[in-house]
Amino acid sequence: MTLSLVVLLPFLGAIAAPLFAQAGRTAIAIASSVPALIALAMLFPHWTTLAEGGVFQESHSWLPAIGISLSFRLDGLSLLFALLILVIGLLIILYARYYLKPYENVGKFYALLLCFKGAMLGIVLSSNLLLMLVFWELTSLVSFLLISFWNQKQDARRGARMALAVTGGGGLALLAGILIIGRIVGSYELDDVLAAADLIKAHELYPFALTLVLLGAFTKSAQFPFHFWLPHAMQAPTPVSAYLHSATMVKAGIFLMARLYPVLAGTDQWFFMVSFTGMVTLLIGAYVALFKHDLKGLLAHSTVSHLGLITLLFGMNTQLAAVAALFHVINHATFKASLFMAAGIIDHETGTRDMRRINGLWRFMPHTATLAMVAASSMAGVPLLNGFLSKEMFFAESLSLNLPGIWAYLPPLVATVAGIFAVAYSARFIHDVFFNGKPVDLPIYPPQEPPRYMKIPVEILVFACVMVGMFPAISIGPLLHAAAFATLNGDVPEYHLAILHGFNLPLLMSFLAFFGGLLMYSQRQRFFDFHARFKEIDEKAVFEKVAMWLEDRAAAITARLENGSLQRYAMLLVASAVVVALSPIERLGIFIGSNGLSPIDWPTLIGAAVLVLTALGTAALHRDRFYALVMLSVVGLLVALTFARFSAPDLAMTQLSVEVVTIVLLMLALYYMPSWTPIETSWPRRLRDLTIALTAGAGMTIITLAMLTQPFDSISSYFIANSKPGGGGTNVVNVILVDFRGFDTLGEITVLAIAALGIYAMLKNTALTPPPGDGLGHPWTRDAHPLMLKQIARPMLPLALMVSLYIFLRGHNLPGGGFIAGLITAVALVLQYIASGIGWTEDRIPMRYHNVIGLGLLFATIAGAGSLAFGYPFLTSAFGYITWPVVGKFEVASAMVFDLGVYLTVVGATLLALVSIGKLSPHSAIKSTKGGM
Amino acid sequence: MNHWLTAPILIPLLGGIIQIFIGYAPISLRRTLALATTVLLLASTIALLALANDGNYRVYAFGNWVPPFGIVLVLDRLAALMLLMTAVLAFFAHLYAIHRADESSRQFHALFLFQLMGLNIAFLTGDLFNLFVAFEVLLIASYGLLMQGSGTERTVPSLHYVVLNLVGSSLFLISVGMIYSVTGTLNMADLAAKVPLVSPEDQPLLQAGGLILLVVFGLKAAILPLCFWLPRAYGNATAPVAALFAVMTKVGFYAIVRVFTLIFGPNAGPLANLGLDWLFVLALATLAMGVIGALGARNLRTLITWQVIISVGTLLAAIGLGTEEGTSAALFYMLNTTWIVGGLFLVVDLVAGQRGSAADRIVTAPKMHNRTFLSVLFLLGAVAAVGLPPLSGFFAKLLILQSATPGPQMGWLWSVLIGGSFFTLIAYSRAGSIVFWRTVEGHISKPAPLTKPVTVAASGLIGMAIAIVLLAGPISAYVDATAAQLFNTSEYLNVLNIPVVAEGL
Amino acid sequence: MITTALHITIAMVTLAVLLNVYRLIKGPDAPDRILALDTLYVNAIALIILLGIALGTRLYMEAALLIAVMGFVGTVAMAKYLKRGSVIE
Amino acid sequence: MLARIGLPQPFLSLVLFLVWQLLSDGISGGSVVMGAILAWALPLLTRGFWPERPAIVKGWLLPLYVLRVLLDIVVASLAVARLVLGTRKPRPAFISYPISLEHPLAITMLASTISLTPGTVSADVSDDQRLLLIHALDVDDEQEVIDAIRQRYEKPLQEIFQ
Amino acid sequence: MELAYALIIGTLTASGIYLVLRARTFPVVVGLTLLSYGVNLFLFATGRLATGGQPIIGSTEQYADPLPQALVLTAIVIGFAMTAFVVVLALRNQADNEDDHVDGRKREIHTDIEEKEESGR
Amino acid sequence: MSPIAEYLIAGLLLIGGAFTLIGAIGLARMPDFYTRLHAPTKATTVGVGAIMLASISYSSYQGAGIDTAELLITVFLFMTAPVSANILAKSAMHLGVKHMPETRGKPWDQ
Ligand code: NA
Ligand code: NA
Repeated sequence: MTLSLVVLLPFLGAIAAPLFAQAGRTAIAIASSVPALIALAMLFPHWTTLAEGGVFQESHSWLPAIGISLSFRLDGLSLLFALLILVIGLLIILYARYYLKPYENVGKFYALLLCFKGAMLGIVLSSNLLLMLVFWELTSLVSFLLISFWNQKQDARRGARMALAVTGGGGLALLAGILIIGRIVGSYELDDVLAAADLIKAHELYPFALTLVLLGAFTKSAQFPFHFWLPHAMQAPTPVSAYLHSATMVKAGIFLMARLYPVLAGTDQWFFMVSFTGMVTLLIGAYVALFKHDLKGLLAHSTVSHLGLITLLFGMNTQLAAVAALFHVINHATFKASLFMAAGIIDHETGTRDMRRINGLWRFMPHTATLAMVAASSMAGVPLLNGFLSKEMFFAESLSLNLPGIWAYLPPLVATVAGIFAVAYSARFIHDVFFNGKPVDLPIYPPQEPPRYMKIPVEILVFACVMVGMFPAISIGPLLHAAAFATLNGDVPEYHLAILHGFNLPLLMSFLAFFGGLLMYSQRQRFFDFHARFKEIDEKAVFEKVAMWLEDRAAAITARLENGSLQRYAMLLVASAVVVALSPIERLGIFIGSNGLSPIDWPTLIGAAVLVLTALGTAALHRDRFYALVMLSVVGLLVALTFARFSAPDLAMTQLSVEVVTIVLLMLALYYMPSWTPIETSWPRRLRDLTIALTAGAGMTIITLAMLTQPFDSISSYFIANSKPGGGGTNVVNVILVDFRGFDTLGEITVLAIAALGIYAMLKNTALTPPPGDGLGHPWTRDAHPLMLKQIARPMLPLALMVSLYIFLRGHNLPGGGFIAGLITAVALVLQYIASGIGWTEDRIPMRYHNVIGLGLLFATIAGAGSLAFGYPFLTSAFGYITWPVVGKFEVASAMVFDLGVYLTVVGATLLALVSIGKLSPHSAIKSTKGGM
Repeated sequence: MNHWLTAPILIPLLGGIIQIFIGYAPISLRRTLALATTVLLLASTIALLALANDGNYRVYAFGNWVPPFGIVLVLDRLAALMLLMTAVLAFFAHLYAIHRADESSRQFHALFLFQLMGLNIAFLTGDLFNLFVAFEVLLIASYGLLMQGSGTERTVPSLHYVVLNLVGSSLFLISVGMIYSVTGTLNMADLAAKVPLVSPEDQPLLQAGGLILLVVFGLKAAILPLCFWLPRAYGNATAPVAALFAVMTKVGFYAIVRVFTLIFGPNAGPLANLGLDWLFVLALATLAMGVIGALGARNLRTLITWQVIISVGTLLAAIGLGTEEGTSAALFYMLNTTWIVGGLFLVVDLVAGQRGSAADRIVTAPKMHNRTFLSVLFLLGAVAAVGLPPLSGFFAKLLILQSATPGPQMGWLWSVLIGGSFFTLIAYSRAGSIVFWRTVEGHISKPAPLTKPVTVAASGLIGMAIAIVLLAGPISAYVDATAAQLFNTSEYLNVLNIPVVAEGL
Repeated sequence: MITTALHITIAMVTLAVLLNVYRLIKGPDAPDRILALDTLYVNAIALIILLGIALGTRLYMEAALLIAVMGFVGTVAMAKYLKRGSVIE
Repeated sequence: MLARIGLPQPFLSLVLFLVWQLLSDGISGGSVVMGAILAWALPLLTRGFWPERPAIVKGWLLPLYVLRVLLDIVVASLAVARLVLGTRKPRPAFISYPISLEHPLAITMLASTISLTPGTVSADVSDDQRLLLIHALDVDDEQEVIDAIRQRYEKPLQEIFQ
Repeated sequence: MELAYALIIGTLTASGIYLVLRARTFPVVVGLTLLSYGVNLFLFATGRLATGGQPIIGSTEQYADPLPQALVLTAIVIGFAMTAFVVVLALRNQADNEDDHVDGRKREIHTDIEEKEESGR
Repeated sequence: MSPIAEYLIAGLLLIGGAFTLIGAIGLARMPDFYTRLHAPTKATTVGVGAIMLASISYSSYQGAGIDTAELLITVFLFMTAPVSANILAKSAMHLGVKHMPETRGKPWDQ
């Protein structure tokens, strides 16, 4: 419980802290300190056990399916990092209290800071690799928000985005690496992974796992070539920089290398990848730091360099080097945090960070200057300060690397050169800021010492630098030992922490570095001139450019593919279907099944020929739209005849009615459209379309031929056998529609109803101007309703209603039914509209079509639900026979009510759709007062 | 027979019918009744999920006809999951709609409810042709919903959507015809029983039918190269409609899972795992396309529409692995992505309402009034969508990554999925930081107010990212059981043996 | 004998259909095409009746009735379109 | 009078009753009852579509007229057949026929009759319903056609429609 | 018989698809109609071809497969609803873009004209 | 079935077929739209009428009782054919469809 609480507390604090924002900066700072104080209090009792190499574990199961558990582990290594996080975190909170302006969003600041702290603690305390990754990515996210705290500044936004891209992206690589390790080990628990170290290193996936994990570590720790994000993250408020870039965020990558050191290190691959990367980073960071005029920029690049140093140490693959690395982690955290804070104070008090303007501050703020100079000296590796000790160890290790031949000189050489640069930039930090003449044009003049309490964190840290530097064994010895013990899995080498190890080669290197650095600084102008010859690369601008380029490329590719052309999309769809069906059809070939072909009679043949001819004609002559419609009508008629020819009277009737309504519909639309279709597609494109169309047609022909000649057996015999006894009707098709598959029909009429409603809604506020004539120079005529048509149309209505009823009633037993009856009624009414106009007709129709549709659906649903009352499923039909005097015996079936629903829906939907279009016409200005709509 | 199985269909149907009748009633009445319907639906789907969780198949035979002759509904874990997911999404989308979106036409609520009816039929039906009908119901309603709202910009995308789906419907019928012409049946269980026994001469027909069916479902799911209609169609729909449509591609996904595990699944004899190898490759390509689209997006809405395509690619890639683990992971991911994408559509709409003429374009604009609230919602949604910890998307992606077994497939899946996450991360961070942070002084004078319904709706859906994490254990157990049930197809065949009601009350 | 007469009649009507199609394609004006279509409808009625006689069933009678109704409405709508543009106004 | 008991269009009702018998499978008790119900209900239902008073006065004369027309159709069809199959060119004419009928339905019936009887087609009715445009297929003398129509068809119609 | 029938379906499919791939709404709608005719005939034929086998109990000895007939009936109705919708959508397109191009080309065409006018001046 | 009935039915069928064909020939052969308009409106109507009669006789001789749906169809055709002709002629006049130069009189303006 303890460990999970340590991790949880900062998050709880993050929720609570903003509540104190109203009470002022002091209140919220105090509130924000509580989690860390509690955590320290909780960890302290375990110190003795941990110092002896003990380990605390705590585990709660979470998602076993994923392999993720809430496992935490406290050992020397995690303790070391946890202390850095907590202690420096506390100092930062205190520091930020004075750094932030009262009008700034302190609630958000402290909440984010606490979130970040929690995430960092999560990383170092997790004992499950996936859980660690969760916190790892969380630090990326929160740092994104922290870096962009001043998000009105473009540089802050860009710096934050870049940091997120690099570290978040690295986290994704780490995820893959962890997944591979998990797959090799079969568990993500750290204990299991540590125990399986040999297995992992021997596994064929080890190179992948190593590379991916290192990608994660290097990006987070700003190793070359991913180092560029770090200096730009300096856009953050200084407390953030001080925290993230000294003790926490960037150290997460180092922590990862330490944590997995027993598992991944010790191989040649590790050696080359890690040490080489560290070496390059060390040099580049040190070199660039010297030339930065921005105070924080100098510190940032120096951070990069020191991170490279630590990485190089880990890469050396020796236990002593690893100890040195851990030692430097501590030392760097202390002197760098204090330097950042000092830089923040200077920034705060002068209003600038440009070292070309900041000069001679010694006279204005001697106290701060003293602190900064001590910390900078530690950074330079001056004896009696902690930086010197770990640097000595580093020099020693660089000498002890047994590289073959001339390569053996490389590590010490690199170390010395880097040392020279480090001394030079440290010297610059001291001399250029606190001495070097008078300030130039400071925004705030004269600078003053900061508030008393703002300096306390710096004092504490500088005090730590001195203490460790002078009494290393007492001050830091046990903690370092515990950390080394945990990192090396108990295999700690002999080492001594002392101020001096005598006059040896490493000391010589230190002297070389020290005086070389001072010399270099004194000759700085030459170096600056030399450096000025190279164009400085602004990584942020490059990154931004690359991102923009990517986005532009992506947009261009998208625009090319998603070009808004229906022709393209439809072609892709049809072509896809053709392509997938190609191979089975090819396998099929022209296949005549075992039933063989049956003979054809002449009328059918001629009918087929006419059908083929008119279908092709419709396509070939489609540019003359009216002509195409006439052709289409013939096709529709012949399709109906085909249904009749092959024993489907119901289908023939349905097809006929639907076809006429469709033609009317198309003509209603054609009124508002051009009569001719222009040729717009180039001939190769038309050829392509033709090829696709013909291929599809050929495919369908082959498939149909094979299908029709193959024997087959279906479930239909059941329908034929049960239609009359079970469904009460002799028209099997109708019984299927209203009974066996009544649910399909319910869906079908719903579709019809929705279509009509949608059409109505779509046309509600549409204004369309029809062309004045038919496109061939004929203006439309005046008289809309010729006499003969009007006179003949009227008696047709009652007649058609009667026929509808007839068709409806017989549908259950003979061809017909609600759908066809509905269409007849609808067509009869449409005829009234055509013959006499909308206004005239609607005044005579008693009901809104919406309600007719609603009634239709309601009837169908109620008919279906009736059976529920009797314990039968929805749509179970019931029927019986009634005998009345005179009338005789007749059938009553619940399916009839269902069919009535179908009838009403069809009538309502068809008319609503057609009349909605008709009402677009400017001539229908005489709108009805009631009825219809 | 448990009549509750029909509830997810009959509730929206009756609610929709009522809406037809009361089209001219005061809008408050229409809203109340419509929302009540959706709430009722949500309740019924929760009940059904509880029911399905025992792992048994429940069958409802319409008209009391024994399968395979009548149409049956089959409730299993997968169906229940789809129902609940849809109902939750629908509830929030509907809640959002009653703010203002439903004022554009009197048919809005009817269309919305019929849309739900169609979706629910699709999830429940055990009949291939009835699946077609369900598709048509949900499509026609979606056509109507797409055209809701004022302005002319949505006409062309809708036209494309409709025409493509009409061609798709034709293809569906062709494939159903091919399958029926060989097997002589339409019931899915019956098909599963008959497909393995098909004679060699008939196999090409069946294979062609199955593959064309895959194209049809691929169109609904918006898989490459059939995905290009989606961004503009969704991008121009009103926000609640776009949010609801987050589930539309999942219908295609569902149909693929159902049909291509049950009928053309591992036990389909010579046609086993039909099209699976195609599916995997195309899914990864879809995913990549989605990422490219998201990266190139010039406004937030477009970004989210490409996120829909990314989701589709991810889902189908996991299905394309053809393993139980992959399917389970996909289902987990589906919950996350559906709700989050739906929520993001709503959030983006709220953002657009506060930025004046800049709307949702990724450009500098005046500062929003409710910037903090909206940016937090967007951040949460983006994190969940990209798949970063600690929100649901991360665990979903983790499951998918883990479900691959070492080999080239794993290499491809991991590279594309992880690489895709990286680039979407860039896209979201850039879009979000510009829209929320790159502001000019002053506010626009009349921002769209953040009323309670829209706030609750948007935060509710985005909040699912947290809810899923909190419930990750039970959810993961449920989807595991669902995948296991799916892959044990022989159990499904028992659907054919259920007795009908012998005697009524 | 009826069978022979039936076959001859079917042949004659089929031939009539072909002639209708000829006029439909030939045109030259839109009214010609509608006229051809109208005639085609009427001939289709004849064909359906003949089919019923040939098959010995009366199940297609309603289909024939429907062709008559639908053919008329179709013709009227088309002719009105040519003249007036808007079919329903 | 009939209108008061719900038969606004008695002639229509009669026709409907007969049509139902035609449609039904032979005449039976059921078909008579149903036919009666429909003959009563449908005209009521569609009452709005018949704003004018009943047009046909002497309905009993109608069958006679129909019979005459049928006969004419059969006889004259042969003439058209000859023309169609022969080689002689037709001699067509547009003829304006002055109508003396007043009721629109009567005019419609006359125009229909003209169209059904071979050799003539009613091409148009003038807006004031005074003139009928007839296209004749093969005529020597337009006046002859006009007189024939007047005698054979318009006179009887005038009687029916008084 | 089967060959003729198969050719009918092939022709309808090919004509329909060719028209669906055109650039104007009207031919596309006509194409969809043709395509659905082809599809309906195909679906109908899955029950194989029968002469004089109307599935009306008692009317004949051998019944044609009634199930595809019922399916086609449903398909026809749904197809009708869809056609109606797409026709109206085409009208909306015409109204909104003053053009019946499937991609709603109004603006492009207008700017073309404007550009020409400007260069003419 | 009695031979007379057979002759009658066969005769009706042949007459019907012949008139239908003649109507179609007229439609194909006649020189202008207005003359073509004559052929189908009557010849075809008569032809179909005859076939209907044949069908009625045939089915009643088959002993199925008198079923008269055909009569309804015929009546319907007779009612509608003139209207179709009328409205077609009107549209032709409106479009100024060419007529034979020999035609006396003039079509009306529409
Ligand atoms: Na300086
Ligand atoms: Na036009």
